[in-house]
Amino acid sequence: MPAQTVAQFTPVIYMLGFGVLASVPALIISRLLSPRRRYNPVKFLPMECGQMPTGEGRSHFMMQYYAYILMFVVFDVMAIFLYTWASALFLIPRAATLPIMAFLGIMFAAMGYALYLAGRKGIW
Amino acid sequence: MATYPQEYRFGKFIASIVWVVLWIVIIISLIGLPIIFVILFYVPLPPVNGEVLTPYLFLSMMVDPTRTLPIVHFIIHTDIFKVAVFPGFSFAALFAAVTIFVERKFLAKMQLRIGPLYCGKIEGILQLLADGLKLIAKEIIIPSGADKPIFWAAPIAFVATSAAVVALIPVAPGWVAANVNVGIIAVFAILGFFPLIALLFSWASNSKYPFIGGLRALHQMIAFEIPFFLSALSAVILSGSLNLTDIAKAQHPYWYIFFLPISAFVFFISSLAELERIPFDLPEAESEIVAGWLTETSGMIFGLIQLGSYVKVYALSALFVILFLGGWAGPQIFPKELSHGPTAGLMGLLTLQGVYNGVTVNAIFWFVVKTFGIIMLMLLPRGISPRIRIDILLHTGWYKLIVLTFINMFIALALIYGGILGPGGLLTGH
Amino acid sequence: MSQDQNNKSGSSITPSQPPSSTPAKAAAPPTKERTEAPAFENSLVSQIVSRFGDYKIKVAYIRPLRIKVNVDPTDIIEVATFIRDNLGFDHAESVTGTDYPKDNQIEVIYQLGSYSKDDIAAHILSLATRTNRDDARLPSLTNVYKSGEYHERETFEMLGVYFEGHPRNERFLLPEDWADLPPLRKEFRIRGR
Amino acid sequence: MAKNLEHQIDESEKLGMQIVKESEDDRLMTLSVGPQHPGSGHFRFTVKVDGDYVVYCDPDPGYVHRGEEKMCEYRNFIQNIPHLERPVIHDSANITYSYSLAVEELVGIQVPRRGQFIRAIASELDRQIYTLYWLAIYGIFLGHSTMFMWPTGDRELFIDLMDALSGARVTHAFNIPGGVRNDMPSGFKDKCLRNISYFEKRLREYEDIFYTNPLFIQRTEGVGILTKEDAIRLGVTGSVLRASGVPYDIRKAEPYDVYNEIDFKVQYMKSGDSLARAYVPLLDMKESCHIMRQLLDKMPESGEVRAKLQPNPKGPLGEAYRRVESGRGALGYYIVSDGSPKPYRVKISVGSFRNMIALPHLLVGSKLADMPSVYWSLNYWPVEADR
Repeated sequence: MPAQTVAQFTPVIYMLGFGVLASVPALIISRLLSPRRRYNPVKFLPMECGQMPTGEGRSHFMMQYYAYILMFVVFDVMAIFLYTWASALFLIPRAATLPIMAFLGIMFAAMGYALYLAGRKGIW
Repeated sequence: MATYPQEYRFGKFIASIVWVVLWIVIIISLIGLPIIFVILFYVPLPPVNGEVLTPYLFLSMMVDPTRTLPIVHFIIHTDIFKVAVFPGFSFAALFAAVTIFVERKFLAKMQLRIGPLYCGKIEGILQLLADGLKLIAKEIIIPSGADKPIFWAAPIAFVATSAAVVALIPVAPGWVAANVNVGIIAVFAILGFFPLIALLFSWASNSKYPFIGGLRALHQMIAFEIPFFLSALSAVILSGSLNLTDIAKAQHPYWYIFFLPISAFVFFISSLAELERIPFDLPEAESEIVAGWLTETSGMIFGLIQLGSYVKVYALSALFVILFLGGWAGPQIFPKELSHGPTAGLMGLLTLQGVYNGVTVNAIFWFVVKTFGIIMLMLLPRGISPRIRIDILLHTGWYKLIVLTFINMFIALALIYGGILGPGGLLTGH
Repeated sequence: MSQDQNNKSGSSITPSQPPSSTPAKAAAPPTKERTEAPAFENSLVSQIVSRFGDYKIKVAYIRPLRIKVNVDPTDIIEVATFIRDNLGFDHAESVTGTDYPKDNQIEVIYQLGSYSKDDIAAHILSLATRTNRDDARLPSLTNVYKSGEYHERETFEMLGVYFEGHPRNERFLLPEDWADLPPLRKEFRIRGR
Repeated sequence: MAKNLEHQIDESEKLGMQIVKESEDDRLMTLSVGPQHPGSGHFRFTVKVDGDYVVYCDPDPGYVHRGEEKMCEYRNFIQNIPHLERPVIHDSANITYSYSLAVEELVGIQVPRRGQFIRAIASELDRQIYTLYWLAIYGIFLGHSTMFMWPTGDRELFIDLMDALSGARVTHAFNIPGGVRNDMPSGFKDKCLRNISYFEKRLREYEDIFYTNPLFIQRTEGVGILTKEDAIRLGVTGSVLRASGVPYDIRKAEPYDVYNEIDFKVQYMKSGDSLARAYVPLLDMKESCHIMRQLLDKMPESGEVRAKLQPNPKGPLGEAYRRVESGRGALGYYIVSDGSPKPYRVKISVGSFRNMIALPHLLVGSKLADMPSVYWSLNYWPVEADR
């Protein structure tokens, strides 16, 4: 069974490989065809709208919406759990839906609180 | 220095064609055929149609082209063909190219413009080729301080990842590169790579605007990942399977869009956000952060990322068709067989005897038509909508779309437990 | 709007009085007719004059809709505050400098207008002051007329008038490496002219 | 607490580690918007962002400064016209209109009545051309590409009219001291009326596709609110002022030429946000169509269009300050004459330069994504501000 599952995924790996095979020549041909004029170092500066770049390109940057990212970490797992339940829905008894509803209720309460926190300003 | 064209004569033109044909015949007969013979003698080939492919059989194929059809039949059922050509990469890339061209013309018509006109004489049909040539001939500039390996690898990874999504999409019964039992989860797993690539690329380019754009891409995809997941969940509940082919087959009499319109709407909106198309193109918002995470791309790096994103457009609209529009289902408009009785020679080749399958062709036709319709719908917001703002976007994703998906999930559950759908339901097909 | 606008409809108005000391080479041709200074404008000016007295306020001209008064740099903040608070001229339309090398002076004019009062919406009160050309310094009116901030900064750059109390007496429109005279001074010549 | 932290830092440095002290400034990222930015034009402003919020903004104009004021001192009154229209080539009738008024006041000439009407028509046409261009760019700044294409295309209606009137599509140097350069061609009135009624239909379509779009309203409503008090204090002008609830229009406040015979309303809104600043130009365009109809209607059928002017007029000793309402607000010329054929000093007081002061005021505290919608709603034309 595990070997069969792996075999199912081999075309995906082939496809990844084929994507690489199709795109690498494009870059190589482009490298061969295109001019290479490297005498002007200003050309290789990072974009700063025509100005000399100031400050770091990679810096500590705080978007105010990290709360959503933390929520995502929790709810992604929940979503996967719901998938396993949904795919087995016809096989399990109907009474088994109730715990799922209870689980969803707990998650909704947690999510409501998290959204309330995320909506508040000044904590990030 | 001006050069004057030589005097044009039709006879010279004909003569040049004759010369070219002559040279081709000579080269094939003196070089091509011996090489094929050598290959056929020394390389063992799989038996086709009960016969081993030998030079004699090959020669007989030249006399009777119908004899090549078993070979064609063999080839198109190999994994390599499926990956490289038909449901796989080339098909998706062709779809992407058509999408780009149609988008330009369609948008132009919407904006009372003409669009590409000159390149290729007929409505600028070769414009894409010209653009591709231009991109290939452009210098790739890597900003100083950039992380070079990642900078080179990111566009390749982008194309490869979107191709990997395509591998999971069934186009017709049996026509899928990878028929995976957990297909829909695999699709979402692969789609999860895209924010990673965007973030890596923006971090690697050592510039401020890509950095902000990458962060925005991350936030956007995260905000819409959950609605995206959960809207597909309703289709899984109704069909009871994670396999995409099974989900498509399960909607035999009635498409799921009739039961799950809210889910379909949420899925459509989320896939627009996933694709970074207007109105959700804020990772590339050009009036705020120059070009977002694509600011430092140049030449073919930009071209590959565009190719990847249009392949993604195809993949996600195909997914929409499979989940909600019944996949390839549609009235049979192609004849079951093109010819009756055995035909040989050129006629047999034209009717693709033994290869032609009316049902499959019909399925592919309807699939292409539906997918194209969804692609057109995806192009439409670009002409009628301004860009959304990030806080409104996050608010929409988390507060509205998730609630909507749950509403439709409960509707789906009610349909199952009310005995309308599901095994033995009122509306279940056979 | 009041009837003051009606006596002005694009008709030509000859200046009643030349600016106090324009560096004229030859005497200007005498004005043909003298229009009477209108009553409303006169009342505005008399308010200022009665508050500060003749020795502080020198009225340059009073025309329909246009008033120009000259003050000393030391009094300008006081006068401007009075004009803003009591007369209702609430914003500066522009701040202009004119260079008079003959007098060795630079004149800075604040063109003041009003949005909030309807009866003086059409009027422009020009508040002019003069400073020495060699060491051009003036008190800034930024605190009275915030709207003049960028105009003052431009005047600093173009004429070299240092505004004391202005938050940024800095380069504004000219190139970053500008190392020449302030370009609107008369001794700055355009190349080729 | 702080001592403890310093102690920890010392200890860790002994061990060879580094602790990066985060100050308030480290959080900020300085972004340069312009001059090579799809959302700036020939203009630059530096913003510092703390996450998604702008905490500092510093405008830096001057990338297209051409010294128009200095150039004026080297040319005589008539020679100045063609180069003075360069700052706003779309709105060149208005920018020369104000100059003509000031020169007429100095030189002392009366414009014939038909000339007054024709140059008012020209200025209204150019106002439409400018405002459509502005609207097009506002559309693309918000990511609405159709709204970029439609007004750009519809500008042609008025550009064609201007072409028929003056012989040039843009930069026509049509309004000159003493009147207009040439008379109106025959059939102009019918064509103008036809184009205006078509354009009014199009304006309703703009409202349908752009102004009533929920995403557009979400992005602009309540964004960058300029209160009435602030608008007056900062001395902004034009549509920005009228969007803040001050019904001030030079055409009404100080009517020049024939505007006191025209019946029109000053369009204004009270909310003072980006939505109002985007709406007021649309209302202005509608009102401008109304004005143009009246101008065409009331115009005398024949007559002189230009007053006789000396070939090289000398200004008398004196000064003049005249202003008109341009597409971007009050546009004033302050001209000092010393009796020679050349002006002694010309100062152009333009709406864009006056509106620029509101940019830092509005941008600080708003989101980075609001930057284009606030910036371009200020009706700021970088070339005009630089002069």
